[in-house]
Amino acid sequence: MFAELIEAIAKILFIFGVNMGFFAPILGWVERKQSAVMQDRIGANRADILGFTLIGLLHPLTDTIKILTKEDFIPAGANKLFHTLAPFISLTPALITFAVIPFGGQYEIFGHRVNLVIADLDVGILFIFAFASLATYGSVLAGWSSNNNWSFLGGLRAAAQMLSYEVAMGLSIIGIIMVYGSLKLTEIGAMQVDLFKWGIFLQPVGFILFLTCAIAENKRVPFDIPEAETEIVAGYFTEYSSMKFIMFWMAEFLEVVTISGIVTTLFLGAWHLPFVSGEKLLSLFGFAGPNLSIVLLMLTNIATFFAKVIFFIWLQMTIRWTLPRFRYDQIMKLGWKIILPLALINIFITGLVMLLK
Amino acid sequence: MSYELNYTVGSIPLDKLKPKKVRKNIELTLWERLYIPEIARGMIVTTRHFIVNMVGFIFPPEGKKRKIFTVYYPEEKLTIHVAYRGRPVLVQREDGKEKCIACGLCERICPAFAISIIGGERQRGNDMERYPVSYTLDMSRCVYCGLCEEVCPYEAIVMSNEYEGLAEYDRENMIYPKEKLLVPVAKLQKRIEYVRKIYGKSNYDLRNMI
Amino acid sequence: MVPLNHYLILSAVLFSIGAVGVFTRRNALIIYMCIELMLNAVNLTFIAFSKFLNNMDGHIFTFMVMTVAAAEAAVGLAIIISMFRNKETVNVDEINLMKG
Amino acid sequence: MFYIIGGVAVLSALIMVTNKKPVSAAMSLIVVMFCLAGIYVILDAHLIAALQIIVYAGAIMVLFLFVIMLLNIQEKEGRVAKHKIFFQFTWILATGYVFINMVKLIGAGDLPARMEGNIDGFGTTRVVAEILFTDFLLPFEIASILLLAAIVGAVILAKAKIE
Repeated sequence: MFAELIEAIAKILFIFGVNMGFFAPILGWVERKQSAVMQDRIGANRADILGFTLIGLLHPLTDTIKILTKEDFIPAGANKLFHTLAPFISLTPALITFAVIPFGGQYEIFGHRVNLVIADLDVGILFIFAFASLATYGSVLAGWSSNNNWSFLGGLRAAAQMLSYEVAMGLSIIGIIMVYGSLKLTEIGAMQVDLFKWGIFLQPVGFILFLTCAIAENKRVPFDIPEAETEIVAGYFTEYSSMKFIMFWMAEFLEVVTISGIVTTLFLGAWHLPFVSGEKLLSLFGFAGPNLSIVLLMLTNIATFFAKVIFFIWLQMTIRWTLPRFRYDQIMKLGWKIILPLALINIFITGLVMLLK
Repeated sequence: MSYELNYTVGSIPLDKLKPKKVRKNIELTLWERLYIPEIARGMIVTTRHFIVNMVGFIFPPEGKKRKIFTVYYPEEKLTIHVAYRGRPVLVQREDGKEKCIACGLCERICPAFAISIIGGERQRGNDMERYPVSYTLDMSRCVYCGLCEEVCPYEAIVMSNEYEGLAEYDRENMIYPKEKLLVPVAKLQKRIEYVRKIYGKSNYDLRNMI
Repeated sequence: MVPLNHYLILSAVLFSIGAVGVFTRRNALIIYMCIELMLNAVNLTFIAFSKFLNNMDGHIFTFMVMTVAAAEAAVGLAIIISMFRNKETVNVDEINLMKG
Repeated sequence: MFYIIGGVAVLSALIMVTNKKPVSAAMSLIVVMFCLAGIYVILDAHLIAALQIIVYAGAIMVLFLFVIMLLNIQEKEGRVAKHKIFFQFTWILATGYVFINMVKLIGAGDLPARMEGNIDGFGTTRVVAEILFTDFLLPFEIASILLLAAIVGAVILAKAKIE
């Protein structure tokens, strides 16, 4: 009991620390720096401590200090309760969804069974969808309560877009659920031992559709019409400043990480290395004794998982800095007329193949 | 006197340039309408830049400068072309007096009402000449349009190439008196010649005729 | 362990609140919301009975009720939108004609 | 735990019914949905709890909010006519009567005692799906047809333009 409690707290602290302490601040830097490198620029590199700029790594720090010391402003005529609540509603789902994503397998260490996921729910994927759908309220309420036309338009667009893409996202994932026959993310991850059992090979169409829908759910370019800064200032968070602004900002980046985690778990073999099975690694680490070798295996798996996550973060950043924004009608058309039928066809073909096997 | 600008695009002069064929009313091919391959193509381009620059960051090629366009502003500065419209300045004659005759044309033309002149007369040799007793330029209003320069019959006010130190914390500091505006004519020679060319002013520079 | 009647009473309370809302409010949207609340109260009863009778049928019923609720919301909101287009109001007292 | 969640649910429901602003009402309804999902979790119905949040909180209520915002209903409900107040009062009394009877029924009826032991994996997706696709296949298909009809109906209704 005591060991389990410690294990649970350790896992929560680990995920929370990785997300809030590493990914959330570093992604701001990554976005600026990667876009700079992609566009033959240099990027932010001026903030320094005693002359050390650390290739711009201090910029997230200075940004945070600057934003936190700004005035927290609530516009006149705004609904104060919802205006304050909206950023929290945005941030919470982004933090919570990582609870069901496994970042490693199950290991026996010192006679204690360690399952590297915070909550091993039976309805894992549905849990993610449930909380992803709640993120909509954050942006919709933010837009509505700000008493600003731009915000309001952004909120409306966010509602329409996220509602549409939720449907498509749900359907695009059904294929992979059918193939693995489980909603449990740990089981799905455990099944992708072999390279050719990875979801991306079994469901290539589902992969592309899911990634598209997930980016659309996250409201990032090319699906960023709710916050299109060339059209409606900053969309639903136009009227936000200080801590609340940074919360929207963090929610977006954490969702990038979460999407990468989900995609890794579902389609890219979760914590498994390609071509190298767990047993092989275990025998490779045999020199360290029975318990330590399992710890080493665990660390390898965690590293593998996060390497894949980082790859997907890079991919999403590349997409974000490559593609231009879609128009509103194009987004709706893409969601309802292309992705939805494609997902249905994907389900149909998956079912057919499974039936004929 | 006419002046011909010889524009070039790259190394090709303008009149030799052939118009590029522009696709209007694009009908996408099936391959393009699939969209995914085109996205992949675009991403390959950006990824190639990413990788090339990444390698360039880690192992900077010697001798050859990296293909990065960023200018480290305070340390590096771009050379300003003579056509650049910076801070408007009054031309100072060799004898230290201003060239301006306080005709008030610039005050009249200024769209932002930034200029205000009080004129007066003073002795020059045997003649009397008009001069501005005070010439104030409100830099918080100036829009750098260059109309004062265009309208000035005596080439007394020109746009310099200064663009630094124009921001202030106090509006009082942004009202420039005559003393702050005067710049020796030697420094502005290039710009004056350029102004003569583009506005054809050399035809009626009365001062030179006299 | 919470006995079954407490679940049922909670369900009854929610159902009654929903019913009062349907009868007293005049904003069509809020009336729809109250109907959703009543459906939810019924769902709670189903699930509670399902748990205490150890029978999964209640889950299926809830599933069906959710389907119906979704369908109802889609059609109902479409009706409200077209109503608002025609009469510029969503007050049910002012919509007293069967056509137009 | 149940009593806390139940209390919050009842409170939010009351707020919803009494609130003037549609958006606040919708938000309190979402809180009710959440509380009900929590109660479902207490009752081991994990799948239904997830569906509750996805369908109700995630889809239906977003639709409501969208419509509220789209129509931008600012007008307050005007004063009720005199005779209508009487009607409303009657309705509340009637509902209260029904409610009291319900409570009486719940108190008087011999409710089943809690069955000992659970069926294997009560409330899990697998069990629900097995029953849904064997015993209840026909209702399931009918429900799908209902949904299709609703989609078509909604599109036609919302698309109709004013002449």
